[in-house]
Amino acid sequence: MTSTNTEAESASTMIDGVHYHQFDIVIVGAGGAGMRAAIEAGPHARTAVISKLYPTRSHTGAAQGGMAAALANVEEDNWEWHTYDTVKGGDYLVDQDAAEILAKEAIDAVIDLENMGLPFNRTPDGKIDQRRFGGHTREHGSAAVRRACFAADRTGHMILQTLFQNCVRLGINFFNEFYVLDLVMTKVDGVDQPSAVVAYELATGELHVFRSKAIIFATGGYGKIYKTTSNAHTLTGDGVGIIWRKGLPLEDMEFFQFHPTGLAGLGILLSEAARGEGAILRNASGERFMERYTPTLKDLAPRDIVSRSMATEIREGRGAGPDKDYLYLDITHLEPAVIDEKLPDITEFARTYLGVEPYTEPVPVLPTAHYAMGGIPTTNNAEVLRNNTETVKGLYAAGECACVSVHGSNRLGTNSLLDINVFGKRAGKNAVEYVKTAPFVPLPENPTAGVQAILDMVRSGDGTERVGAIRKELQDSMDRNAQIFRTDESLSEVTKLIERLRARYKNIALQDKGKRFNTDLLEAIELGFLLDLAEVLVYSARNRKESRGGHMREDYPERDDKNFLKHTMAYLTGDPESAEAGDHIRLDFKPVVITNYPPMERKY
Amino acid sequence: MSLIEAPRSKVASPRKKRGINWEKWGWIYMRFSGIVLVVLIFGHLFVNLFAGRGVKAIDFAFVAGKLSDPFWFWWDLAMLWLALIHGANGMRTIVNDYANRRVIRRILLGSIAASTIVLLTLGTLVITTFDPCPAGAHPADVPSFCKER
Amino acid sequence: MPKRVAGTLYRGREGMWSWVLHRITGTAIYFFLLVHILDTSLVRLSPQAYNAVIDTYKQPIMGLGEIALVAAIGLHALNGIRIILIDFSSFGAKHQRAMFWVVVTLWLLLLAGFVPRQLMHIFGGGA
Amino acid sequence: MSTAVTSAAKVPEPIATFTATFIIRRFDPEVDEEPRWQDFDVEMRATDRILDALHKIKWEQDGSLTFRRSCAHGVCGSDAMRINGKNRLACKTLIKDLDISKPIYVEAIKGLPLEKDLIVDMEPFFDSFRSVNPFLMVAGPTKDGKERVQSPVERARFDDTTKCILCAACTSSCPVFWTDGQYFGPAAIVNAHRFIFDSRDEGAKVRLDILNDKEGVWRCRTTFNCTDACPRGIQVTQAIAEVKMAILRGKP
Ligand SMILES: Cc1cc2nc3c(=O)[nH]c(=O)nc-3n(C[C@H](O)[C@H](O)[C@H](O)COP(=O)(O)OP(=O)(O)OC[C@H]3O[C@@H](n4cnc5c(N)ncnc54)[C@H](O)[C@@H]3O)c2cc1C
Ligand code: HEM
Ligand code: SF4
Ligand code: F3S
Ligand code: FES
Repeated sequence: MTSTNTEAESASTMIDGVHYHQFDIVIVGAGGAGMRAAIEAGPHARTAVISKLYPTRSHTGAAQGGMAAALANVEEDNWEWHTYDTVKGGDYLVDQDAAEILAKEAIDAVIDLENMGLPFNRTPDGKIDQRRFGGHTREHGSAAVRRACFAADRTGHMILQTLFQNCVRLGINFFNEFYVLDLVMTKVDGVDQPSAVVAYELATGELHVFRSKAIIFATGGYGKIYKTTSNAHTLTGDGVGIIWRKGLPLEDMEFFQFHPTGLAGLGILLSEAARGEGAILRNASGERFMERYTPTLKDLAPRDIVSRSMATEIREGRGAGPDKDYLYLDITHLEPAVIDEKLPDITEFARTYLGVEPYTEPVPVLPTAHYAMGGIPTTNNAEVLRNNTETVKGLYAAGECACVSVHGSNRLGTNSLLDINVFGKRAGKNAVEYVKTAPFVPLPENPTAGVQAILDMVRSGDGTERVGAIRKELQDSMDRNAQIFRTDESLSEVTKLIERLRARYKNIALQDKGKRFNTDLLEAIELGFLLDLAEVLVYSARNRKESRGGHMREDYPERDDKNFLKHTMAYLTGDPESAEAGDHIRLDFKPVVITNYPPMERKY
Repeated sequence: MSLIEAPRSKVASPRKKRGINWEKWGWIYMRFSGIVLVVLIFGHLFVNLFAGRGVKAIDFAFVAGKLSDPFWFWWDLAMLWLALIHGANGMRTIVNDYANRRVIRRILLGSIAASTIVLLTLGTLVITTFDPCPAGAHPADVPSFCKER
Repeated sequence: MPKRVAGTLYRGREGMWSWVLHRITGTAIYFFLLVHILDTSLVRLSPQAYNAVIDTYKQPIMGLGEIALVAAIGLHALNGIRIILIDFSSFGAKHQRAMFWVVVTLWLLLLAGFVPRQLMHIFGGGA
Repeated sequence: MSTAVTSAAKVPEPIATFTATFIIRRFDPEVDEEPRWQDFDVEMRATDRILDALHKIKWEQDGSLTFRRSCAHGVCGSDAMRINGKNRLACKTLIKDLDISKPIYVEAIKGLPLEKDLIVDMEPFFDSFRSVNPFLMVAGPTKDGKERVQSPVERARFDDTTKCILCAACTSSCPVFWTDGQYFGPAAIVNAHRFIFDSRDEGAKVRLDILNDKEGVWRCRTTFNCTDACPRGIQVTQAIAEVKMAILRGKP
C-alpha cells in the first residue's frame, strides 16, 4: 500500500478483521482515466485511488500511436472536422453531442498534458508535432489530416508516466495491488445508492471497505475474453463486471474493436502510427490490397474496415506464409532514421518477438482484439446511468470501461487516449462538485457479504477443474466465433459453451491456499468476470441483426438504420446460472443522439 | 511482515543537510589524486623496482640519497599524502557499503581515520626531519656524500 | 535473526567484474601502503633497522610479492583511468566494455615488461 | 516490388517443441523459513518467452507459483526478475536466446524485501523515485493557454530517459544498492535526469541538490549492471554520469 497522506491513513479502522476507510472520492483504477480524475479530485476532496496494479503498470502505458486533437499545428484542422470523423468512424452509432465535447475539449486536454510535462515530439518551430491516423480527415473525408499528437510510439507510456508524476506531486493516496471486487449499494428511499467499494488486498488477503460519497470506476477494458489480443493479462473487465452484477446496464457490448496490425500469432500491437508514417499493408503477392477496399484513405481507413479487408484477403487465399494465414505490414521503404525517431518501440517488438528486421523485411501481422467500445453507460458528465434516463447518484465511470458513447460502433485510433483524458477529467470535476453537498450513504449491515460469497465460492472449491483450462476454452471459442465475422450460429455456439463453462467453473480447484499474494485466487475471480462479460457480449451481438462498425454479421451484412440505429442496453435480471442467457439477460435500447450529422453511407 | 530481512539497513543516517559534502569532494578527490598518483607511483616503482638493480639496490643509502634531493623529497611527500588519503577514503566507502552494524562501522571508520592521521604525521615527520647522515652510523650504511661533509 | 536473501551469483559483465577487481586491488594496496609507510619510517630510526627490514624485501618470496603488488597497482591504476574516462566523457561510457579489455591488454604488457626484469633482479646474480 | 516482398519474407519453420527445465526460487512466507529451489519441466517452443513458461507452470502444474505480470510485451515493468543470474523482464526474454541444454534459473530481483516467490516489495523502490521530485517543476501554466515551446533538439536531449517503465531491473542489479539499499539507485536518478535536462523544467537546482547527497549519485561506482539490465535500452550509467557533471557545473 502506498499512502502518501498519513492523515488519511489514520482515518482507517479495523472491525472483525476488515479494514474500514473513509474518503470523499474513491477512484477505482489507476490507468489514464483514473489518474486524470485523481488530478482533478485530489486537491479539492479527500481522494483515494485503488488499483489492482501499481499505477504505472496500467495498460494505458501500452498505447503507442497518439492522442487526437485538432491543434492545427502542422496543417489546417478544426474540432468540427474531428467531430465528424469520430461520428462517421463510429458508423453513426456515436452520440454526437458527446463526440462534440470530445473533439472540442481535446485541445485543452493535450495542452494540459503538455503543461504537466508530457514530452511530445516537436515541430521544427517547437510546437507539438502531429501525425496522420486512420479515419482522421480534413474537410469531412477529403484527405487524411495530421491530427494525432504523439511522443514517438510510446504516447500512452508518456501519458501514464506524466499523470503518475503529477499524482506524486499532489500526494494522491494510492492503494496499490488492491483488487476491488464489489460495489456496495444501500437502499435509500427505495433507490439503491452506492456507499462503498470492497477491495481485497493482494499482499495480505485482507478485505478493505472504502466508504465514500462518490465512486469513480476507471478499470479499463476486458480484452482477455479473447485469446489473440493486444490487451494485458490483467484486463479482465472486473469493473464492468461488478457494475453488471449490480443489475446496472451495460451499453453496446457487442462492439469490440479488432486492430488490424497485431504481430501474427501473438497479438502484440504494432501501432497504426506505422501506417500514419507511411507503412503499407500487403498480401502474399505484395499487393497493396487496401487500394481496392478504400481508394481514398487506403491503409488509413478506420480499423473495422481494414481488419475486415484483411480477414477477407486471408479467406480468399491471398494470405502469406505456409498456411496463408497472415499478411504483411511493410515499412521497408521508410528511412531507418525516421523509423528510429518515430517508431522505435514497435520495430523492436518485431525484432524481439518475431525475429524480423523491419528495416528490410515486411512484418507478419494479423488483426487482434483491441478495444471495448461498449461498457458502463454514462452521461456526458461521466455519471453512470441506471437506465436510459436516470443516473446513479455519486457513481461515475470513465475510460475504456465506460461507454459515453463517443466511439459508437468503432473507435477511431487516438480517440481513446483522448477519451480517458477528457472524460477522466470530467469525472473528477463532477465528483468534486457532487461531494461538496452530498452526504455519505450509510453502509448496509454487512458490506463485505458479497465479496465473502465470491471468496468462499472460489476458495471452497476442491474440485478438479483448472482456471487456466476454462479460460483457455472461453478465449479460443471467442476468437473462433465472436471475432471479426459473426453469425447467429457462431455466436450461439459461444453461449452454449459459456453455459458449460459456468458449470465447470463451480468445480474449480485452487492450489494456492494461502492468504498472501494469492494470485491463484484472483485469477479465479477474474475468470468469473470474463465469463459474465463474454456472455453479455455474445448475447448482445446475437440480437444486433445488422452489420455496423466493429460488428460484422455475415448473416446480416448490411447496416440497418431503420431497426438498429440505437444503443443496446443489457441488464442482468436473474441468476446467471440459469441455462438460457435470455433467462437472466434483458436487452433494451437507447436512442442515439444525432445533432449535425444524419447517418450516411460510410465510404472512404 | 516477511521472514526475509529487508535489505534497507537501519544504519545509514537519515538524509540530513550537509556542512561539507564529503561524498562529492571525496569523489572529485579520488579522480584528481588518481591521475596524479599514476605518475607518482609508476615513477616511484620504476626507480625503485625496475631501474638498475631493482629492489636489491634499496637500502638506507639509496633512500637517504633520494630524500636529500629536493625533487624526490617533494615527490615522496606528495605521494604519501595523496595515496594515503586516496586509500583511506576508498576504504571509508567500502566500510560504509558493507559494515551494516553501527558499532562495527564506527570502529572501522574510526580506525581508518586514526591510522591515517598517525601515518600521515609519522610519514611527514620522517620525510621532513630526515637526516641522511645520522651521527654514529656506520659509514657503509650512509650515502657516499656523507663523507664529504 | 531473519535470513538474508541469497540467490545465485549475479552474472554481471565487464563493468561489474572490473569494479570487483578495483575494490579488491584498492584494498590490497591500502594495506600494503600502511605497512610500507611504517617500514620506510625506520629510516628515521637508524640505518641498521631500515636495512634489516628492507633486506627481507629482497627475499625471493617477497620478490614474488612485489610482482603481485605491481600487478595490483597496475590494474587498479589502469582501471582507475578507465573509470575517470567514463566519468568525464560520453566516449568513455559508450566504450567502457572495450576499454576494459584495453586495460587488461595494457596490464599484461606492463607485467610482460616488469615480471622478467623482476625475476632477473631476484633470482639473477648480483647482491 | 511484389517479388521482393515475398522473397524477403520470413517463412516460419514448423513449430518444434522441446522440454526445458526451470529451476525456480520459491518462497512462501506462510510456510517457508527460507527460500528453496524447485524444478519444473515445461514443454516449450523456441519463440516462447520466460513469461509463457511461468504461465504454463502456474496454469498447468502449480497454481501457487506467484509472480507479477501484466502487458506481456515489455512496456509495463511488472515482471523484472533474475533469469540465469541476470535481471531481465520475463516477457522480453525468449527461450531461443537461452541455452536450454542447461536448466534455466529464475529468481526474484535482489536488494528488495522478498515477499513471495518472484514478488518483492516495491515500496522502497518507489520511495526513492518519489524523493527526486519526479515531475515537471514550473511556476505555473503558460500564459497564452498553449503549449510550452521546445525545439526538437531540446526534446531530444532527454529522450532516452523518458523511456523508463520503473521496472526496477536496474536498481536491483546494482551492487551498491544491494549493500544496504540506502542508495537512491539508478532508476530514481534516471527519472531525475529526465527532468533535469528538460528545457521546460525550472527545478533542476532542487533535484541536483537532492542527488548531491550521501546516498545520491556519488555512490554510483560505474559498474554498468544497470545499463546491461535495462529492458528499455536506456544508457543508465551515462545518464548518471551526466547528472554528476551537472552537479559539478551547478546547472544542467
Ligand atoms: C496496445 C494498445 C495500444 C493502444 N494505442 C492507443 C493509441 O495509440 N491511441 C489511443 O487513443 N488509444 C490507444 N489504445 C487504447 C487506450 O490505450 C486504452 O483504451 C486506454 O488507455 C484505457 O485507459 P483506462 O484508464 O480506461 O484503463 P487502463 O489504463 O487499462 O487502467 C485500468 C486500471 O484499472 C485498474 N483495475 C482494473 N480492475 C480493477 C479492480 N478490480 N480493482 C482495482 N483496480 C482495477 C487497473 O489496475 C488499472 O490501473 C491502445 C490500447 C492498447 C491495448
Ligand atoms: C595508481 C594510481 C591510482 C589511480 C589512477 C586510482 C584511481 C582510483 C579511482 C578513480 C577510484 C574511484 C573508483 C570509483 O569511484 O569507482 C579509486 C578507488 C580506490 N582506490 Fe585508487 N587509484 C590509484 C592508486 C591507489 C592506491 C595507491 C591505493 C591504496 C592506497 C588505492 C586505493 C583505492 C581504494 C581502496 C579505492 C576504493 C575502491 C572502491 O570504492 O570500490 N588506489 N582509485
Ligand atoms: S531505467 Fe530501465 S531498468 Fe531502470 S527502472 Fe527504468 S526501464 Fe527499468
Ligand atoms: S549498477 Fe549501480 S554502480 Fe552505478 S552504473 Fe549502475 S548505478
Ligand atoms: S509483463 Fe509488462 S513488462 Fe513484462
